[in-house]
Amino acid sequence: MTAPGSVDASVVELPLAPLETPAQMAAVARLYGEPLLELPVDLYIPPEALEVILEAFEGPLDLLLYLIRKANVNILDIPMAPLTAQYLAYVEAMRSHNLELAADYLLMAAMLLEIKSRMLLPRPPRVVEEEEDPRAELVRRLLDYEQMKLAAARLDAIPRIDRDFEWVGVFVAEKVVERQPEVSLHDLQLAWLRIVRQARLTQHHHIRKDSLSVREHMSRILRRLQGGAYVVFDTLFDADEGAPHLVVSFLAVLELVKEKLVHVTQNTAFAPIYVKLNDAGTEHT
Amino acid sequence: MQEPSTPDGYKQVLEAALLSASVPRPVSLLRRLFADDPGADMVRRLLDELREDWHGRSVELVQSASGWRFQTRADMQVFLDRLKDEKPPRYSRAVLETLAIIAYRQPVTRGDIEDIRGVAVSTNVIKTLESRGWVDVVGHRETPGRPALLATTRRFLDDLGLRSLTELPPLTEIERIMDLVELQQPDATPAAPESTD
Amino acid sequence: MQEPSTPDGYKQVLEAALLSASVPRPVSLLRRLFADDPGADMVRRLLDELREDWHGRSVELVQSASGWRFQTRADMQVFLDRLKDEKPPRYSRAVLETLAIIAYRQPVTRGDIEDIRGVAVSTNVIKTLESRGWVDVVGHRETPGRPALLATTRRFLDDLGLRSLTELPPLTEIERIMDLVELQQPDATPAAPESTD
Repeated sequence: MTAPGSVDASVVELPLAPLETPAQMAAVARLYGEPLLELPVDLYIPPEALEVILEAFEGPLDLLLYLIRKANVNILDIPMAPLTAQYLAYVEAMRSHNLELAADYLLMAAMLLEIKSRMLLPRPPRVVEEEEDPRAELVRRLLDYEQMKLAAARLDAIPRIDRDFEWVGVFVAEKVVERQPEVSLHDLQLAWLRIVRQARLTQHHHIRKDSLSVREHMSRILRRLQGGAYVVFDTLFDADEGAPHLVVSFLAVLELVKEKLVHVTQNTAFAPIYVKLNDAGTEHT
Repeated sequence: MQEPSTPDGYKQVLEAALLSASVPRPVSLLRRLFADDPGADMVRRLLDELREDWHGRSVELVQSASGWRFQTRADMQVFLDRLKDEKPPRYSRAVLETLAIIAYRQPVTRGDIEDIRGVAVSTNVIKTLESRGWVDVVGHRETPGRPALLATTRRFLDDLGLRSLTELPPLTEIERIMDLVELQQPDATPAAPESTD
Repeated sequence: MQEPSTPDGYKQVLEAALLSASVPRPVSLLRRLFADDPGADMVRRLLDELREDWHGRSVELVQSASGWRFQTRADMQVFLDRLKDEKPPRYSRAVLETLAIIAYRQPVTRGDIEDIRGVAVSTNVIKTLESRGWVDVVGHRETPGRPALLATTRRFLDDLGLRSLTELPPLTEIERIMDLVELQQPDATPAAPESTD
């Protein structure tokens, strides 16, 4: 579509930026302690500075973008000849200083030369409309790369953990308690159910239906008697709990006596009645 | 942000530093937060104020030997525990049956339990229930060997939400259910998978 | 402590759960804090209120991909950095550009990244991103060599405080410009005087 008018562009005045150190690396490029702001026009680049240049650019696309943006030319209509010349000047400078040149840079040099030569070729008018601009692919890659380059900078600007903020995580005060199994009444019911059924199936063992409250009071009285001391009989009963409780408590004492678990003594008639554990004397043997 | 100039400004920085750490931070370290060291006494005073500010909140500022830290209030644990994945452990069938026998037939000896269950009861089963605080020894039966008499405790009632043992499901009721179950499926114990002892 | 009965009670429990977590917590998990599930909408409303309550404090409540969490306010970092022995890593342009390409173009192969950047991508660059937990392999492209397909992780979003990839900064409009390349008129390129025809 476009035929370059400047066949001799490589020798005419360059509309592009002079060969110089990128502004963004001005701060890092220091030569013998002096900030290196501009490369000499005669292209003498101290090897140390050249290394910095190489490091400052992320590759040939980055270098090309820099050259284009610096020259402030329209990226959609890149003047290929001066751009190629400038790019080659960089590459040549690198080579002449025996810097190991990444293959990517050389590949790009070849590509630029190829595009430039294609643009010099006259094309038959008929195919002009279908013919793509030889620079199109390069422009697409440059823009694609530039888009990601900008995205990377924005991504880096997003506040992120450790650099810009920290997560809050205070100590959890917890008693080191082992998690205990939970037991419901239902569990107990089912357990008993199994026991009874098992008993019926095996030995027809008759399980007595004890009065619960008597048994409960038996445990309660036994607990009261812990330690083996004599306890006054009356104190085993709490009148405030009502008559049924008194009766049950009394039954519990009788049951305990029957099972020889407690010993009941009374020195004389109407003297205080004492109750004590039957095993007090041998409690800890 | 510029260096703090007011007590509130200082406290805000201290708060951020303490909230973002789960380990205690000593005053000596916290002083380094500020370009102009306010001194140990000042930092301590600010921390005391901060502790007051947070008093009664969901997390509290506490001081220990190794420094200051925020920690969740103890009564938050019950809620935080719910976020833990682990399934609650379950007692084995042996433990549950032994517990049921002790609960319904107390006071009983280990021998009684074995008679009823028809199998030996391992010491571990009893120990499990004792260390849970649900069962203890309330006496000894005056028979050869003087076996310990086991009964359930107050804690057992509390943990199961009972006011007294009389609130246990009555045995007759259980047996009625059992009969129903047996009528339907002789082997069904639906909610209690058989687990080994 | 008994179950909360007021909004403030609920918020206190949520606050404790979030202040003590060093990871984001989703609403679905936070609902489990309460014996009676208040429902997702209610929890979200309480979280919004809590965020308001904390506005302007030293730490703030934020929502990212995996859920809600408290984090220190960005302007506190200058102070917190003073307590750190090592500074967080600064990433090279190679790492950042690779990350950007993976984030915006995922899933991509290493070859795709090299095509866009125009240079070889060193293994270290990928490894840096993988070990940070920001990038991982999500599959393989069915082409010769079956190259790994890379994508960003949920952790990447969390670490940057993003709820989803749609919250990434928008890309500079490039497709429109690309269209212009196709439609370009011969005389519509004022900045390039040597282009004729």
